[in-house]
Amino acid sequence: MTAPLRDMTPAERARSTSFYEASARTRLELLLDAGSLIEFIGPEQREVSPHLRIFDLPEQFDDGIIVGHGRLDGSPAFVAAQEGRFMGGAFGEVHGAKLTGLLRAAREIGTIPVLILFDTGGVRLQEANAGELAIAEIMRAVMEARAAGVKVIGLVGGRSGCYGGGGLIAGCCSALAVSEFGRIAVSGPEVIETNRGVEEFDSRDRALVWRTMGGKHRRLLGAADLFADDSVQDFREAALELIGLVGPFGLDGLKAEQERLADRLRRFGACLDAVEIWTISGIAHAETIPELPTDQFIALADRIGRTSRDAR
Amino acid sequence: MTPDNILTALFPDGHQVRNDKGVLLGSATRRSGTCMLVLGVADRTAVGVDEAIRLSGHVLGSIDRDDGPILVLVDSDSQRMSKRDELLGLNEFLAHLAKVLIYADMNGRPTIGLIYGHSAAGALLATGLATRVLVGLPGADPAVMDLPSMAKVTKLSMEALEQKANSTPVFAPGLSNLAQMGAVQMTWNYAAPLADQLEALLADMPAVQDLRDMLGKERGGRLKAAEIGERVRDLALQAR
Amino acid sequence: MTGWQNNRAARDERIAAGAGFGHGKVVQARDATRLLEAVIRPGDRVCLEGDNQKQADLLSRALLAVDISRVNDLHMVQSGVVLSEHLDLFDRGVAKRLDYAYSGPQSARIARMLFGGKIELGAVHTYLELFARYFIDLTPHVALVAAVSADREGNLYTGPNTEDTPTVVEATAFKDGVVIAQVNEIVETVPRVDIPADRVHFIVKADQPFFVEPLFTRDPAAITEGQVLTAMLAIKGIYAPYGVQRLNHGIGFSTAAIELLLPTFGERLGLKGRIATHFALNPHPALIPAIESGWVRQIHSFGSEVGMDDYIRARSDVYFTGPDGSLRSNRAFCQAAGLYACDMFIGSTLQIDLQGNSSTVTTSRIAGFGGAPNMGADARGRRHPSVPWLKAGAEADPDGAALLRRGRKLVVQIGETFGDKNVPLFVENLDAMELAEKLNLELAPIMIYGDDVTHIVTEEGVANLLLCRTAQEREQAIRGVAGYTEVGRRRDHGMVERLRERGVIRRPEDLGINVLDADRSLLAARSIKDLVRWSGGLYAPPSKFRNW
Amino acid sequence: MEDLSFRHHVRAPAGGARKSAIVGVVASGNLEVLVERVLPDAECALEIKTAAVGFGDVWRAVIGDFVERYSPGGLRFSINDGGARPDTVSLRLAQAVRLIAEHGQ
Repeated sequence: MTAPLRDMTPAERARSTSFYEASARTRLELLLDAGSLIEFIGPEQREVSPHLRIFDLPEQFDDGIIVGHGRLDGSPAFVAAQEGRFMGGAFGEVHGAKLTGLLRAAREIGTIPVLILFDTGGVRLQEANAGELAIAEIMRAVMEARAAGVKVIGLVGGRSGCYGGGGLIAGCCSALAVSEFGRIAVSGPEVIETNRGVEEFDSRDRALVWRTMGGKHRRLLGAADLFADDSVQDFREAALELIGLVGPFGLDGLKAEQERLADRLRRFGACLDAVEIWTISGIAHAETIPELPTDQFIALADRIGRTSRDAR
Repeated sequence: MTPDNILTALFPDGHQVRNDKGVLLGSATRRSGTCMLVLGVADRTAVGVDEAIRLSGHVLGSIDRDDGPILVLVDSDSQRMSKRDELLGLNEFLAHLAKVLIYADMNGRPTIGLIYGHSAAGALLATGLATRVLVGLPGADPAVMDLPSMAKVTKLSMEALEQKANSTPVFAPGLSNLAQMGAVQMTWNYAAPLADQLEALLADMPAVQDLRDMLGKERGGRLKAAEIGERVRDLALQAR
Repeated sequence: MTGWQNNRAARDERIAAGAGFGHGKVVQARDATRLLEAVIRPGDRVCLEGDNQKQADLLSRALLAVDISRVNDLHMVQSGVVLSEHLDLFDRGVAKRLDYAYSGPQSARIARMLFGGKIELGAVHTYLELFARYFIDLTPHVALVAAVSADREGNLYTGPNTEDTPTVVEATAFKDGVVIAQVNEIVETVPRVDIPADRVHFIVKADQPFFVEPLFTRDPAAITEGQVLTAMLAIKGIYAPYGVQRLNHGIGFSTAAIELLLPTFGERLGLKGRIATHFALNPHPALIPAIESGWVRQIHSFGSEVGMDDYIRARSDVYFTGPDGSLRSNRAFCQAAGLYACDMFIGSTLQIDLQGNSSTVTTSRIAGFGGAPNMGADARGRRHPSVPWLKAGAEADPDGAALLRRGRKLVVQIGETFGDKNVPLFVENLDAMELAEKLNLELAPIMIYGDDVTHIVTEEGVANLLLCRTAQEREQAIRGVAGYTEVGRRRDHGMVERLRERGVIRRPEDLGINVLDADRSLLAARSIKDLVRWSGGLYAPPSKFRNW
Repeated sequence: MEDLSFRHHVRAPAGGARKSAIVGVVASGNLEVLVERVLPDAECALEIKTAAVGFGDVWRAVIGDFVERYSPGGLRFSINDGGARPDTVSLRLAQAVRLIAEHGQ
């Protein structure tokens, strides 16, 4: 489960480093070819949020996101990684603009894929309007980049999950890889509980949270294309695989997505719990899914075969 | 304002827009006699999976026809905050709606959002903020996050928050704040016919390019976004 | 009235009064309150089983609902005051006087009620001390206990969380008291007999299983680098040199870190088999990797832990299990084991003063003692030798005659110099002193007395108090590991350096530990999921600890 | 928030040739340390922005010990602190010195 980190090759380190636990910097350092990351507007530039001071809150020099350029198996890639521990990885003005700028450049170039390592609770409250708008701009920039032929790959497995507008951006990506710990949703568990009551959703029932929003459910639904084990190396391999798999974006993909989602509503719209959905999907003993080891789960998900490839 | 009033004022020559449980779907005839696709959310309805799929379906269904520009009317709640919606993947449904609108806009079907009531969070992202031009009507009250909820999370008093809101448009609800940020490009008024204002906009649509960060800078609401975005873009273009 | 069997007659009368409410011994849950009204007399000593973990919650609610003209002014003698109902009894006037040991979740409210005079306090005890008094001067008239199942005769199966039940029933049933048990189910045959039927007078079937709180689960994901460092210092600076094999661990994150470092850091130091082989300990999930790696030979437990049942069942070489295969815990025996058969206690606390006294009491919270004072005390009645015990004794009294020199139990306080919200661990004066003055107590609630403490470990190093020869040295040794707290910053630098030269204080570098190596990657498991994997899927953590 | 700044004369320059390094993250009980090799060899400076107000004396003590122990000559440390404990601060500072001494840009 663990080993000392000294005297290891980068791949061994990446294999033994939990994606969930690692910092955004460590994730990028180990995800990309060793030493290949070039960061844009790094922390030494001190481009901090101009808004946190109003609330007497501490700033972070990179505003909670690292954007840059690196190499994956020798090929160029643009990367963005959110730091889920700084303000829950939330989108603020500077944080969001860094990703927008990266996506705009990718669009102009057209051939270099973009990896987004999501780790976010959504909009940063203290700059809610700027954060919301940043997300809108990112969604637009993702779609413009994809239309220009860029593959935009989302990786979800951080501690803050991928919530709020982050969930919408993830929905705009060409493909997603998610780990068991990853969560993708719009409203967070506490938000649902606050609005609908604990009977509707008990946010402290973490098994419920994960089977409603967690990586396994998202993979089985076809919302995510690949299921990665929780190591940076697994995410690296997933990213490489997805870059190879993603096809061009166009109207056909959107029409297929409309059908894919409509079909999901028809089949599962009356289900009250994920276990029902999994059962209808033909999984025997669906209630054991959360306990299933990774390799068996991947085999099962591949057999069920639900994917959003060419339909997003 | 009711959606009926607004539709009548926008399209005096008639429209076929139906309001089915808060979801507006249809089309309308412009002053010029040409057609315009209309969709939207009315009556402060929450946008969940059921609403989103119908809205996106309406746009996709028209995409091979030339139904003209697309108008998205907005008076919604936030996204529907329920177990069922999240279980079914609300993020994909909302993203899909936004994608469809963005795709249409990029492919010869200019999109205009018109917010005349409320909206918030994920619902606003999937509707008004996914259009090329978002227009506000007087009385609209979009709120990314309402102040009472903010007070709870930030542990600040409402008074303290309201005071801070006076000095910055960056967090507090309201049309004028969103306008200052560059999210709402213009606000129409009821003094002139809405139909004329719509025609004027359509006659002079900005290019298919996201200029909201520039606008936010011009209006003094977002001083950083455009510059940061531009710097990253330049660095990235040099780095390859 | 003269006679020598009055109590037995009174007991028989109580049973007869209650007999009308059931079929045989079995009483419906809805009749529980009427049963209690019939059986309990005003002023009775009542043990309402509130253990560290298991709670007779249905009987608590039933007792709270009694007609107070019939049942009042009770004297509650129970180890745990844990449920809000336990204190509601005093608010309502059902109960008046209290002798107890532990009040974790109710610590703030119990403090308010003590200040407000709502509760007449007998004393706050340690578990073993309260159990002892059950047999001398606090024997219950009525015991309300909790079990997993019962048969119709009244044989009880207490399951993995046996905890206090045998002790409570022993004291009550054999001294003319009445025993009422709430059970989750009534079965034909119980899986094993934990309490024989002739000691049980009534059984109430609860509509919901009794409440058990997972108190001993520490999520490895929450262990900090500082805690890893402190744990490394403890292993290399104390476990290794003394060769501590028989021990008890506290429940904090620092000791969880130790448990998770055994198969990694400990293995590298070549300590496997030489330390940490026999435990008096609840089934801590954090110990799973060490067990699976072959470190641990035997564990006896006070209680169980939620989610550990299948794992324990499958590892009966390590745990104590019954003929049914499930854990048999017993708080009284395990406390005795911790006191007499262990060479070391290591645990954390909230405050340590300059004499080394420690306390978990703050002026607004009275958490009680639980078992720590018995674990963390030198057993003066101990007579068997062991290497660590003798070595500690020799360090304390190097000039004494070896054959007459008592050994010493290693009592180790471990913690970070600053706790939650930057509250310092080290203080000039314990809050417990202020509390004692306010409440007019004859004794301040000290968890572990300074003269029992042998070592203090913080991220700053290990202070060996056994080697201190004067009160002044002791104070400076404590200040010397108190870091940047006020207490630490006011140390005598010269004296602290001299203590370091003598090995009284050992810094990380003195132990050959590089602070920068204290990395979470050293932990054998870094998440609850890792623990599940280590257990081969046998550990089933409660939902609140999952992130899958 | 409170701003603190410290400047020390040191006996020797820090090791390594890297220009800058960053460790940690700004979160409750945590901090980030950005270290840059921008000062003369015999000097070091620390600029701190902390969410915990009123701990100047503790910072002074922590930094005094750190400078004495590591002699980080030539380095400027910029710290954003989310209210970390002194031991965490010491650890991050030491990590920063180690990282800037490693090979790399």
